[in-house]
Amino acid sequence: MTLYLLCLLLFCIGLYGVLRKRNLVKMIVGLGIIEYSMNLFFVLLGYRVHGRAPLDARNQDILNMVDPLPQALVLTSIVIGLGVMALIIAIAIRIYEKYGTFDITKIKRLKG
Amino acid sequence: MNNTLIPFFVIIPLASAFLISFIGKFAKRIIIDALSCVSYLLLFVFSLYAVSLTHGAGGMPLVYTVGGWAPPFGISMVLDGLASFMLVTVNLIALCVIIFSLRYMERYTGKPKFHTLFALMVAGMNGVIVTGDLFNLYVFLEIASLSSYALVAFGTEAEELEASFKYAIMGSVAASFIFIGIAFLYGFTSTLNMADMAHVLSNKPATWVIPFVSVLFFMGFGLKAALVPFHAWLPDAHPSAPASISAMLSGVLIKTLGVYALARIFFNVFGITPQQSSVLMFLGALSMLVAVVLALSQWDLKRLLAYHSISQIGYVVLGIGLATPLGILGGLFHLFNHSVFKSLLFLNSGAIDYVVHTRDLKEMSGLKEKMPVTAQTNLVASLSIAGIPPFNGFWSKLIIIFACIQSGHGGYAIAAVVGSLLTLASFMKVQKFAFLGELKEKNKNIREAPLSMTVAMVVLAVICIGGGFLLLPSFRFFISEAVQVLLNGNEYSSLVLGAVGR
Amino acid sequence: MELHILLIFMIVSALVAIEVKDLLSSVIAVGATGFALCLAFLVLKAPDLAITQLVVEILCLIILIRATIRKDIPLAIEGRWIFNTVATVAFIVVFLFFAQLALKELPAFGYPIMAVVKRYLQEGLAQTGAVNLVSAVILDFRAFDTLGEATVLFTAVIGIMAVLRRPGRKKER
Amino acid sequence: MKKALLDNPRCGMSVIVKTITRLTVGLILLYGIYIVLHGHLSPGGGFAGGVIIALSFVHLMLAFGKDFAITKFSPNLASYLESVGALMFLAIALVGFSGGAFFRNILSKGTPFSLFSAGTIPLSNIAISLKVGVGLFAIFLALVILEKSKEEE
Repeated sequence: MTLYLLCLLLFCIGLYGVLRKRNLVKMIVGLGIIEYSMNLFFVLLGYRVHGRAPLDARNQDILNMVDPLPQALVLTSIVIGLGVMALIIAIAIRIYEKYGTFDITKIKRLKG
Repeated sequence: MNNTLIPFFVIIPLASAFLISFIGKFAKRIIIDALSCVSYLLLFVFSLYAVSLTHGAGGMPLVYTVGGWAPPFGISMVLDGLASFMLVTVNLIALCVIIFSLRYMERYTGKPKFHTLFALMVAGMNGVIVTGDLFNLYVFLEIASLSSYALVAFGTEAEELEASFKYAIMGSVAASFIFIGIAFLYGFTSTLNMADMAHVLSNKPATWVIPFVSVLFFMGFGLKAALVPFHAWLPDAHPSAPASISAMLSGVLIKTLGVYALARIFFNVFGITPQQSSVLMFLGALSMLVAVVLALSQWDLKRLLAYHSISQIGYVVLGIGLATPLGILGGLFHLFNHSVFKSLLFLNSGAIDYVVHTRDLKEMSGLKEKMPVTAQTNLVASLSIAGIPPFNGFWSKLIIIFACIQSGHGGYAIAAVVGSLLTLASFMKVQKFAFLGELKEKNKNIREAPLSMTVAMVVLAVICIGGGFLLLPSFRFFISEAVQVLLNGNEYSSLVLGAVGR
Repeated sequence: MELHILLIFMIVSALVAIEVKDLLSSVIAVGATGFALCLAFLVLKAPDLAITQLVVEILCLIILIRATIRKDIPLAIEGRWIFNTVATVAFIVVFLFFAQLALKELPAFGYPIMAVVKRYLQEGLAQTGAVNLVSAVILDFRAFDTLGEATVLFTAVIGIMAVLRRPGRKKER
Repeated sequence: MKKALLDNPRCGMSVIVKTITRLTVGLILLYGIYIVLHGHLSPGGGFAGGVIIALSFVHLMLAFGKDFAITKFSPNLASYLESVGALMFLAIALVGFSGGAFFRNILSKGTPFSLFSAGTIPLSNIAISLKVGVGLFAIFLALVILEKSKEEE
């Protein structure tokens, strides 16, 4: 329970970084933190006490394994996160090239 | 083995994307264009066939098990009335838009990359529509979103990059809300298949999990659909994209990723509760009014259209949120109609931009005599979006208003009428400043847009005029079967799980 | 217990990453968060994820550092910080309160239901031949997700190529 | 020409880094290939292995400077190879139709714990690693070329 709440607190910190910071790099950093927390949250849901990693062995001592499905899904999610992150960094680099700054208050050309 | 058709809605655009990227460096332009057109034509034909299949199945969904693993162990794909309805909408618009883009995109460099990204976007949307698995829905949603982020920035000018950055950040936050919601549902039900999840949820009491997940999904899918408190990215992102992409984004992307996913999850997995339905109605009515007021003061043609997208999405969500047969019928019919006329309006703005090189309403006037086809199709689309009979927009708005009155929500009915009047005012402004009046001196030598662009516009305009015929009894099954799927609610689970063996 | 320590470390380093003035330090702090996450995956018995997270983190850091190096412009001082802080803290409190109510109805930590997964564990090796069950899930039971995931990466690469190309438009005639 | 580029003290990092890179980069590459091939037997798999392979090239590029890699490898070639990987994976999925379903694992499952087992899973791992490795390296290369063209302007 505490672990879940700490994990969601981490999610909120990332959200704060994305929504409140006025710098492109800080927003990207916040997005990274959001991705960490959501991945960790899903893996926490699949953990089993005294379980072992979901690998079959020739002679098994501990029989119960942790849930492999969240791990498979989070593997997908990590790679998706990498793709999104890389695209956003590329866009940010192009914006820096055009405006010469990462500061969003100086970039704002669109009204919103 | 009718259901073997289903995976091809994803395979065709994916194969087309990979192949175009593979041969894009050295093949002739014409081959790439032809490959692209043929794949969307195939998709459109397949989606029409899918409608007849679901009609023939008589309300039973068709289920395809990927890899031969029966649900809930593997991923299943579900084709029912709602899915085939959405497939027709998406692939029809995609076909028209790609024909328009053949000439329009010549202004940009890197056309093979455009074709690849476009195909990936269509693949993502088709994947979202046919999937029967919650996590798979998330993955395809990310494919469609990611390609749309890149396409918004396709011109690589400063404003486009900025809009794309904003869109990408908001879209990723939305996706993270959806992901956390899926994680909660997995922890609670220990399954990811939507049918199985609906089955578990209906047998397992929960007081706080479902409302909490609902709020997460409202935020996530609401951001994707640009409902009003979450709409800030759309008026930047949609005008900045190339016109054909704006047509795709406003026409189908926000509906597939936002409204369709929302409706599918809330109706078929959760079995909608009155609270959820009233939240949907409130968000819909709010978007409808706020966005149309904001639209009135716009002078940038594409920006004005973007605000109207938010407003019209409000109508769709209001109709679906009523959760009565008539309301859902109106909502879904308006979804189809809005796809058609909003993409037509964006294509018109693209044609004007292609010829006159401006998006500012004050810069263009009297274009009617030089660009007759654009002017006429734009008139049709404007009258449709404003809800003037006999165009298609009139019928769907009428049904939504009737449904509001029928279910005792008179206030929402008045709001819908007011929104419609303001829409009419806003489009009269477009007509007056863009097409009527004196032709500007510098525009004396312009000519009508090229043939491929006008063909796409005319096709969409014809559908706008004839759209009302879809309500005739002999064609009504196209929409009414989609309505039936949403009305079935939780029974979705027994229908899908029962259809697996067949 | 070690998970609590790791999570608190992650929260602290995330706060540092968000609040520190220098961009390069911020990126390095977020890297520390990522490596702590990698350790947390190991503690949670997810070696596949630990390896993937480690290498992905390294790649992300290299790209981010290259983007931010020599661009250490100080951040603008933000106005209305009291309002912002109060609003943020209020949001976090409300969010965590409702999350806590919802979390009570989930199975307790360490005891997942594993209704569907039981079959993966029992028959995974016999049905797919893969010893690594995570591999069996991502490449056989749920291979369609992996196709989607590969496509996401493909989209990202094509998208980056499209965004970075220049010039974006042809010259007007 | 190649030798000159490699030992040119003006591009890339110092001699110490270059020497160590020469020793380690092959090992990193081999480790990546090992992870890919043993994806169905031990932790790892196509994605992790692919990223490691990409990192070994990135390592080479960071140590020896931009010009070295750009002369050998262009982003166009990289995205070409990437679509080969993607098409390979899609083809593996489509071959499943011959066994009755999209993505059906049709090959023989073999004996567990041996390298050649688990049907199409190792093949998928190889296709994915090709796609991921080349794709991520292409991203890096594109960013470097962007910086380079900015310096030249």
